[in-house]
Amino acid sequence: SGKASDQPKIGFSIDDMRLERWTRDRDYFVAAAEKLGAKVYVQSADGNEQRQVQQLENLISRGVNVLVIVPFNSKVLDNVIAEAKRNGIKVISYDRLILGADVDAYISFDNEKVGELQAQGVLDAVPKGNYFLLGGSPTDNNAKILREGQLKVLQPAIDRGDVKIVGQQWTPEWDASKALRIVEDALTANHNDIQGIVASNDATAGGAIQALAAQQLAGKVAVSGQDADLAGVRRVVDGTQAMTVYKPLKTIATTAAELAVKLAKGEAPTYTGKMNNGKKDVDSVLLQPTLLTKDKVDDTVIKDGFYTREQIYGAK
Amino acid sequence: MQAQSIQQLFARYKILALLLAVAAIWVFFHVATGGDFVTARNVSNLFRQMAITGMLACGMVFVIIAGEIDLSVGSLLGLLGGVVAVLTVNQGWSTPVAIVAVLGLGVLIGLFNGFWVTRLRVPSFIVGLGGMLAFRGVLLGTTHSATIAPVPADLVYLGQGYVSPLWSTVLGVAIFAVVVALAVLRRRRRAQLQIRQLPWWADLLKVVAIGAALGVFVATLNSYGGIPLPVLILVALLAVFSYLASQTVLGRHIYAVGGNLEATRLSGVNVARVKLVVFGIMGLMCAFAGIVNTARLAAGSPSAGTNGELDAIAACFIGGASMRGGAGTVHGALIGALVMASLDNGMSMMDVDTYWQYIVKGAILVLAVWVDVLSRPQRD
Amino acid sequence: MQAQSIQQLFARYKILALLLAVAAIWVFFHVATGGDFVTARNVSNLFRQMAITGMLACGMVFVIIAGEIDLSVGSLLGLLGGVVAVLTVNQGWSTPVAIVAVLGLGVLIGLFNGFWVTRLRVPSFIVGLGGMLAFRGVLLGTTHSATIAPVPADLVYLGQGYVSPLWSTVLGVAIFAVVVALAVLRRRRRAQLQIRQLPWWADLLKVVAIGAALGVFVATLNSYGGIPLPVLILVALLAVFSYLASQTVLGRHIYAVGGNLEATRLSGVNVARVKLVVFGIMGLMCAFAGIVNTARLAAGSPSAGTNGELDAIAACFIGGASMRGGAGTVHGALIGALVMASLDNGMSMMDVDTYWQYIVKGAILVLAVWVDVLSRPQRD
Amino acid sequence: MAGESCLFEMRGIAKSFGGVKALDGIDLRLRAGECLGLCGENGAGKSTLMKVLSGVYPHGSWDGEILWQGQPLRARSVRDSERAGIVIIHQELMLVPQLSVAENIFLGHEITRPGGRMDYDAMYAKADALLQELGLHDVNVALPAMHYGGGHQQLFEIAKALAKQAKLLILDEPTSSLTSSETEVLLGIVEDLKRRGVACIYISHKLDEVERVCDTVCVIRDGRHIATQPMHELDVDTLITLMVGRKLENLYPRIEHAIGEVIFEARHATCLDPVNPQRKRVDDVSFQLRRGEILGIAGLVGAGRTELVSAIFGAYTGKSSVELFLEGRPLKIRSPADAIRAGLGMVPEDRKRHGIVPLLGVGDNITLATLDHYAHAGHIDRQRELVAIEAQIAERRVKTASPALPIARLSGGNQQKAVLAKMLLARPKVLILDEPTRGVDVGAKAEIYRLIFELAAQGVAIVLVSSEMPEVLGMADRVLVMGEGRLRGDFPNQGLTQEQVLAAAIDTSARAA
Ligand SMILES: Nc1ncnc2c1ncn2[C@@H]1O[C@H](COP(=O)(O)OP(=O)(O)OP(=O)(O)O)[C@@H](O)[C@H]1O
Ligand SMILES: Nc1ncnc2c1ncn2[C@@H]1O[C@H](COP(=O)(O)OP(=O)(O)OP(=O)(O)O)[C@@H](O)[C@H]1O
Ligand SMILES: [Mg+2]
Ligand SMILES: [Mg+2]
Repeated sequence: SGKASDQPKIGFSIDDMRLERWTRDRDYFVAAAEKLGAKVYVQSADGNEQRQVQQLENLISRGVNVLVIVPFNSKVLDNVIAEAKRNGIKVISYDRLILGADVDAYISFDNEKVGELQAQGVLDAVPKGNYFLLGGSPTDNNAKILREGQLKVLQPAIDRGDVKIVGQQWTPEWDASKALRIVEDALTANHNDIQGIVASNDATAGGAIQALAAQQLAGKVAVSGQDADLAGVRRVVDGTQAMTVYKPLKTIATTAAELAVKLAKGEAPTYTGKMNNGKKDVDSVLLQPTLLTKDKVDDTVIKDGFYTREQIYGAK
Repeated sequence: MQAQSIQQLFARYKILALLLAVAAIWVFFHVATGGDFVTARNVSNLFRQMAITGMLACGMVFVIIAGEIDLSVGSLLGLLGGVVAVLTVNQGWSTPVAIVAVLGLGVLIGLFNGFWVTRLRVPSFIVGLGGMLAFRGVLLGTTHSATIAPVPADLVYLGQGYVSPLWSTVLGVAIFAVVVALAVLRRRRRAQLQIRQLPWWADLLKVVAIGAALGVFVATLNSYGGIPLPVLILVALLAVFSYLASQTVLGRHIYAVGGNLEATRLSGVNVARVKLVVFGIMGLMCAFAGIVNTARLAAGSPSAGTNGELDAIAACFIGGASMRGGAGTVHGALIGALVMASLDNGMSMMDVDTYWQYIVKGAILVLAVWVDVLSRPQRD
Repeated sequence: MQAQSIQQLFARYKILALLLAVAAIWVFFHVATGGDFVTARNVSNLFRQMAITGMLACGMVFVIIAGEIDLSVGSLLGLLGGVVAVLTVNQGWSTPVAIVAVLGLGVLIGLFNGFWVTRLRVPSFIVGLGGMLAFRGVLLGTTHSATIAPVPADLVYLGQGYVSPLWSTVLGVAIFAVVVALAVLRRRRRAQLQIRQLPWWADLLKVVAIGAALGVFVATLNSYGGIPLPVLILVALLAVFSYLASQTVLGRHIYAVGGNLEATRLSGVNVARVKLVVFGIMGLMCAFAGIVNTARLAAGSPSAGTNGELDAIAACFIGGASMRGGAGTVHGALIGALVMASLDNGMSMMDVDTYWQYIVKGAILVLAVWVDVLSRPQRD
Repeated sequence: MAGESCLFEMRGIAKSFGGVKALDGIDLRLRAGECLGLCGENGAGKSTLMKVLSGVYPHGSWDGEILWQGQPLRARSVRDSERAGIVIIHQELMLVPQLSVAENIFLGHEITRPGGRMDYDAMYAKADALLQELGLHDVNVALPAMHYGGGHQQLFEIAKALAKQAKLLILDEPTSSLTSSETEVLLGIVEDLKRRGVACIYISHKLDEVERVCDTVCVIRDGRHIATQPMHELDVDTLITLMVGRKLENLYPRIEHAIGEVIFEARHATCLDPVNPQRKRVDDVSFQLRRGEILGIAGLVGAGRTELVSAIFGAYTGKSSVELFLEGRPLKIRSPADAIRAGLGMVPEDRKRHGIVPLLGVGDNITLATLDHYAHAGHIDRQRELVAIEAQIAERRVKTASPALPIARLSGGNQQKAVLAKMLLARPKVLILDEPTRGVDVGAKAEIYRLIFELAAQGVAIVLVSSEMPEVLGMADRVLVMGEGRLRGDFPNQGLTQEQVLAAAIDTSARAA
């Protein structure tokens, strides 16, 4: 319809807004898009692919012009995207590449890259030793992608014999309590002989660090993370967590909003490259995630206004 | 006086209170979404979205009527959906063969569950809980936790296709004809056997009401492409299962087993077999739901069906089934599924925050059942 | 003959079959992990890990005995754990004040649940399901989906601290003294009233067995730092709740309500109040579990307690509670929780693949209950 | 007469259930120390009236008023009326199976020590004493109530009522599962209570009991008051006429029936206690049954009669063994389904637990055992089924508003008729009736008796287990007497007296050939 160009309607489907990170994406995205005169409908699939499909159907039936999708499972959206296309809706794949579907654009921090950074962070802290791989939810596709990235970096070290994987587990629901239990058991089984824990996000890292703390090992064992949760960043500052992965969410969200509005208005956005999703080469904007260690906190999260100094160092 | 006769009406047609609750929910969402809710397109969506929970609920309501519960259905749905994907994608089986195999597998697994409950006397709650874990484990093992895609187009059609408006109309007319024929036959037979009958206008009213509902249903769906295939399957299941529940020996026995197991056994009914069959049916329904789910997603996913059991059970309870067994109806369970789907659909259309969705859905669930409870006589 | 008397022994002391199952599981894991399982350190871990499920199970077993169920406990645990984190971290309350407030809040929410079930007659399954959604929603809303950390050290101590070996020993001796005193008192009282007694050696054997178990328990934990605080809390709850269940009017009324609601009502018992209290206790236990969980994680996490209700319910059923109400024990539920924790602990120590863990856990759950069922008389 | 000596008065009590009037303006009054007999057919409204009086139906759910010692009584729960001093023994057993006998007796009125603690020692002692008073000497009050059979449980109910300090004791068919000796004890207790100034309302279909203990009799029919008269102005026959509305000629309308050859035989029936397998509930019992014969089985409560017949029917819950022969062929019966298929039928003793499916309609209950007769390939011909149901309802005179009404809503006696109808539809060759007239009114009883004779005349062999001695003697062609699980006597019923049967039941040495 003619009005679309003045006030485009954007549907933003997020895989799981029960996680802090995505509430931030939403806030930045909505702010940027509304500034550009668009109206945004936000949906959270709460980690359930069936729900995400249904919500996308609902968005289509409400007549959006662009769909921005954070897929929970990248392989199951073929049908619904085909339906969107039939309705002339542009589709942007956000943060994770939707596979096997006719996607118009892709904007992301590469998840595999995140996994690589996690492994690298732990390797930097303890180049040799016994590692434990603490994965995410076993039914979550992204947990697998992260693990692939981690192994890409670790494999050479393993082959050299510097690193030995003494255990690998997945954490149902990314639940910190379960992560705590798993690491407790791993420490028992290995008689505390673990030097590095490659955890896939900050929530599970928090659980792992509590298990270490009970053995007076917090700070001595390198633990990775992801998302730069406030709790995670504080642990990095305290030295109990070796690193987290900081993704400048404001950048990705704002860029995505601009991209969406441009697509809606039929303008040609600028891309940085192309990615093959199994169906076609998708125009892509790829942003770099940052490995966040203790010494980089001031230059990144505080500088970007992601957190205030008081939030991280306390109100002293 | 007035109030009493209204309450009597509700007590007689229990489904009325529930339909009222659905109507209230729909009106609310229609207003809240600024008129986007009750549109042909969204109604079509809504029914398609309720299909999977509805299929599970069809089986679950029998399980609950028989006084048991099955928590494994979510995982079993996932497993069977995964198997159909593996068979068609990785093993290259043709879709119809794979579907038949999975339906058979579903029945077998259901019977296996039932075997533990009836022969080995393990409480169904535990068998279900064990199955919930074990089936998910088998699924993760067989798919190596990976999503299996893309499945063949003819399988996808099962989830996404429509019956063309023309055929939909034909179907609607045919169903109406059957309803009319049955009503006439029943009246004639009763007259023959000299059994008391309802006055003719009551029967007429019933037929007209069914016809009107059918007409609106088909017309609405036709204005958006026709009847979606999953919805057609669901309607067929509703017909079959309603018939099973009310017109067959098996159905009657299921109610009796749930109402008083001992008395039923003493009446010469093989209660273990009845329960076994019920679990077998549940397995079959999981297979249906799993196949349709895989078709909808065009992929077999390792997390498919998570928490599906809760939705199905909730649907049954909303639809008037009793935790103590012996009571419940198939159409009630389906309306329950409709309530659940309406809540999800409406809330997601309202664009409210996730946490609000949780709160509102929880609250409305309880309120809807409360309305139903209110309409029942004081104590039963 | 021989076989029969063994069956009688099991029928009389139902807990024996369960303890045997636990022993079998432990032996298996001990061998499978090459001797790492039954070590002081891991046993200490194990008990600490079972504490949270155990606390929930303590409350849940009463709910189940009363013939109801509560699915909201996982979310409620998360909510209350989140609230204690928010209060101490964001609002700067002192830990004791925050704990008291959260315990009070837990009771209130539990009573609120109970109100829906008893006064408004909504089935507890639905109330629980609604609560499961709504409480999680409130948690996500209050924490803005963020993990709240770090919580104060004194709160963390509650989850990670130990009672020093010296005090542990003192405590163990004190408990033993109480047991002995009670046994002597009972014998004296019965002699006075001229009621039939067990032979003195039977009582002696009982006391000695309890003493030995207590000794091994304390000695093992002492060789790894002492009794962990959560375990101490759990033991205290076990004592209080066992007393409540078997020695108080309230406890017996809970069994009566679940066994035959109508008869209990007609005996002049205020059945609604009994159920209300049971839900209140359940809320209190959620508060305990939530606080300890937050203390263990040193953080309030928005996903805390997900699926916690299933573990708690499974523990109760493993421990011999009946779906129909009226039967179950607190110590049974705790041993059930121990079974669940042992499975998780052992398999994660064995570092087996996730999907195997799911399968084995599901299978052992069913098998453990089956062993228990086998040991019971033919039909009940 | 009204004055201060009047303990309570009910005026114009009316109650309806969803449009059906169960009570329609009943008046009742009672003095302290008086015993009122409440009589009426099944479904007359006796239990409903008593539930109104005892607060089961709270004030406001019925019309009319109750004056208690001159003050209006507005009980909102059982507790309120108990506080006033009204205690009721319900017609249906109201025990919590999992709780111990003592806990059941004191449920709601526990003896406590400070802090809400149960004083078990005191309760056990007192429960023991109460049961001794009722003539029960071998009960372990610490065991769950479900370990004891129907008769025992009825006595527990009575003990439960006696444990409360009643000013008015309502007994709703207290003796329906008691034997005559236990009934004796109970009637003695009622008389004793009267002397102590306790008022009683006594409901029973056994009119001789009513005649013995009641001072006044009130008859109701279809929820309406028919007559209230002093007992001494009445006799049992007039009472029956008042109740039934017509004259009842003969309670046992004997129809001559030919007794044929032996068609059924049970050999070496043995049942083990499910909890304590050392104990035998039935110990090597054998008997034969002839075509058209009515075999009575008599015995005291706990004699093991119910166990014997349920073992034969494949329904015993513990371990049991028995060799069965029907028409000379050995039978293999592993479940009630086998039994029914073979041509056996049983009407169980415990109607609520084993007889009815409460939520199902009356009609569905009646056809539950024979659904296959009305079905082709699993499809029920509902019309044909309905015809059969209507016929049974009419023949058995089941008083129900509709065949679709849930059977739980029927009065006790009418439920019993429906259960009987269910088994009759199966057309058994051997029909086992375990206490078939429990809670059935005299008129209906006579009908059931006539039916039994008719069936016998058609050649059906009938086993009649009954605790009512007159019933056994009035009906049976032959009487087996059981005691402590063993067969203690086998008498042809010619000139047999109650004393002979009782002596055999109690005395171990009296063993007939
Ligand atoms: N809860 C109920 N709902 C509907 N009808 C009921 C209910 N309770 C009783 N009735 C009806 O009320 C009438 C009176 O029943 P009631 O139990 O008082 O009879 P009764 O005189 O005690 O008979 P019986 O001698 O068989 O015990 C019956 O017709 C019965 O069907
Ligand atoms: N489920 C059970 N578990 C243990 N003991 C039982 C059980 N049922 C009945 N009994 C016991 O078995 C004995 C016989 O039971 P019951 O009273 O039913 O026998 P009966 O001869 O049929 O007497 P009645 O006249 O009551 O029918 C009694 O001592 C009773 O306590
Ligand atoms: Mg009655
Ligand atoms: Mg008997």
